Amino acid sequence: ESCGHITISVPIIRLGDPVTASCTISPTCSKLAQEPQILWRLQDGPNQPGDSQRHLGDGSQESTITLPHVNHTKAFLSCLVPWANSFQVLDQAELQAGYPPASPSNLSCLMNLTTNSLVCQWEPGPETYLPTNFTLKSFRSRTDCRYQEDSILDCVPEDRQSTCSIARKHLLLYQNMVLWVQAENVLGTSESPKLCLDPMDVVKLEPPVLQALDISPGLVPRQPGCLWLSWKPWKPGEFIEQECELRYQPQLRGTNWTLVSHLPSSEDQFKLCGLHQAPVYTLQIRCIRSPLPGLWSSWSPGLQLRPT
Amino acid sequence: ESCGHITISVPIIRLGDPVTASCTISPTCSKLAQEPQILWRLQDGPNQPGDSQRHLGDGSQESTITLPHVNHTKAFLSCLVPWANSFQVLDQAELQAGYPPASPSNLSCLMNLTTNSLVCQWEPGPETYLPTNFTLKSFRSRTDCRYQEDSILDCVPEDRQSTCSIARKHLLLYQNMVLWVQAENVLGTSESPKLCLDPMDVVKLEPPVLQALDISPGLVPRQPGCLWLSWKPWKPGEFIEQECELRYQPQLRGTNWTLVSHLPSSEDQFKLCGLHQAPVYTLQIRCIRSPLPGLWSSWSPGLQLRPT
Amino acid sequence: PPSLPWPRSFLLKSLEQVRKIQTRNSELLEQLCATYKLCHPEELVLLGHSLGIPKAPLSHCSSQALQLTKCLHQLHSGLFLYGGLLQALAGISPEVAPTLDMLQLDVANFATTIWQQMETLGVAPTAQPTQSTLPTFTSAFQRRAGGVLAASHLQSFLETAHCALNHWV
Repeated sequence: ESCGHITISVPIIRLGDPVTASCTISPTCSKLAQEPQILWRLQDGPNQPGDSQRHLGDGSQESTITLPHVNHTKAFLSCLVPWANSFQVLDQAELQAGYPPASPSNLSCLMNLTTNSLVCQWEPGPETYLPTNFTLKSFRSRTDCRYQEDSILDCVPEDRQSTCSIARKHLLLYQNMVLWVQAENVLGTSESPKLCLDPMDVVKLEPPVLQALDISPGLVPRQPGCLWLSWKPWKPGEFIEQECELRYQPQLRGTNWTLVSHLPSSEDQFKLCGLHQAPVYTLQIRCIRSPLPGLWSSWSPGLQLRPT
Repeated sequence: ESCGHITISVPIIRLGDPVTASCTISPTCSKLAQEPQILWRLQDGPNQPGDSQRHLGDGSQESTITLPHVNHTKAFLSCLVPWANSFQVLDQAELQAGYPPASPSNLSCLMNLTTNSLVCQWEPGPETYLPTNFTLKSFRSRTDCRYQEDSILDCVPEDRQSTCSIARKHLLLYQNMVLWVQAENVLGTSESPKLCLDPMDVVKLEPPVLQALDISPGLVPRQPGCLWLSWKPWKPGEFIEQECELRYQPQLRGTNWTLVSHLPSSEDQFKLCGLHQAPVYTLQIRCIRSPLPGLWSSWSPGLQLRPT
Repeated sequence: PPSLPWPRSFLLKSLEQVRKIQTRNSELLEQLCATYKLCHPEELVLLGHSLGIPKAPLSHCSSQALQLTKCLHQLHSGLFLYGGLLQALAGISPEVAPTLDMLQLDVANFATTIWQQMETLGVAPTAQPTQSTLPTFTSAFQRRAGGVLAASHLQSFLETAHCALNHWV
């Protein structure tokens, strides 16, 4: 039977809150002086007496201490007694402090057509200093997200990541689903606002590959200030009807982009005229699912060309 | 019940060997002409008749073909019959060809003190073209490796890797163990020669970190053509008694290394003299477990210094 | 053009799903050809009869004789049938399995889109259809040949569906 035993009101508390602990020395603790003065030590701080020490009916001694503001996220509280010309640690308790999780924010998702998974990410919120589990929860809702149908397997992110991928087999494409993030630790639980989306409406499209067409002069009369281009849609997104826009800019300081909108997603021969002959032009293209809802792809890498 | 069925003498054979197959057309195959000519097709090659076709007692037809030298490592052999103005594939068999595994060679092992595992590697031998499993086998042998004591868990390498790591918990350090590699596929099994070693005799040591000492002139009279150095052993190998050697070379074309042997593995102040003052010297150090058996560490990265 | 029988977003989504399945399905056919040299479905007709590989009708979806509700029912039943057929091909081979899994999911999701549209129009059958008996494959070859036949039947089914839906966009 050990000599001393610490009990703590709440082992894990909110940072800055008070905590009360008591240390009881059992009478059977033969080696000790009759009524030893029980001392406390937080981490490797000074030994300090408790707020009060009293005699319990069964002959044991109990000291109680209240730490007004715990500001260590993790600390050890030891109970000691003087012994010979030193001290003896009789018991030690672990104190943890932190915050309940704030609501995760900025939840956004993209459908990745290469891995065929819905990848969501979020802001976890301020540090809680406590082990906190984040879970991406979702359920299917075929109508406008008001009614929950079968829920989907919880998506648990890799350690400390604020992103999670829902595999294709858990997705019902072309139907709405509701997603949110739940954060949980010892001190509480919180949830992000809910997202309602059809995975196919948040497809991450890649831009087409823009290519210069070398039109042999014989075939087509050489018009000055023109360029011939072609592009093909990004293969994995080929089945998606898209609309594209082209922008071009002479490589001169201070010039702006000129935009050509409502272009098809595939073009074998596109003639672009009205360009100055001298400078090299930078051209880029991007596409968006249309007429169905979608997200713009990024701009394609710049293509440098000199007009005829 | 399907109309045709192929049987093959041996579905997996040695590359270049012959193989015989027969295709039997059951009489119940109503849609076929009475005695259709049975044809064969290897991969997407031409349709060719068998070597012989005969009538079986139960009314079925059987064609037999022998491919003298199979030189596809993987091929499909189809059995067809003419039908309408085309052909019908009635059955298809998969042919595989390759080689039995040669004996793995150049088995060598190093004890990694950071991961605390014995890492072995080997040459797998020529391509077999067949799924071939390599296993690193080992057993403990406290004497001189002649008697097998308790065998150690087989070490199965990651896919297609010719290396395997035996975890610390399976190792009895400072005792001999026997290791070898077994290769196995459908056509045969082979083993590498056996290695007998104590993991601690094959520790992969890292060299010490060589540092220049800036000896303030006041303390020690500045002798021309001298350098002051210090080095400390590599932390994870600190417990190992080592002997080191230093080499240095002026950065001039065509000069050789000068070697200083039998140095301790830790040196706070080492004076190296007899150097020409002009050029910058490159210095390197390496160590070996000594007097116990061991392997030389690699040379430390070159330290460029100009003598006093 | 004639007034739309179905909401435009349903038509556009369905067309996109048809194209998605067609792309995936031709990938499956290409893989079966490249891996097993089974490149000509017409050479497997006899085997198809003996295995009992069905073809799903789309007679009510032709532009000449379009009957909306019956067309939706045929679309859904056909997708349900081919979904079951693709399921029966499970374990066909490691090379083809990923494409087959994705194809099955795309077909099932398209069937849900059709079913939900029938519900919205109030013409959905009272209960989901039950799978008719599917062929059993007794050899790896039969499973691969069954895959080629099922995929080629699905391809022509999708072709007809695409024409019908495209007619209204």
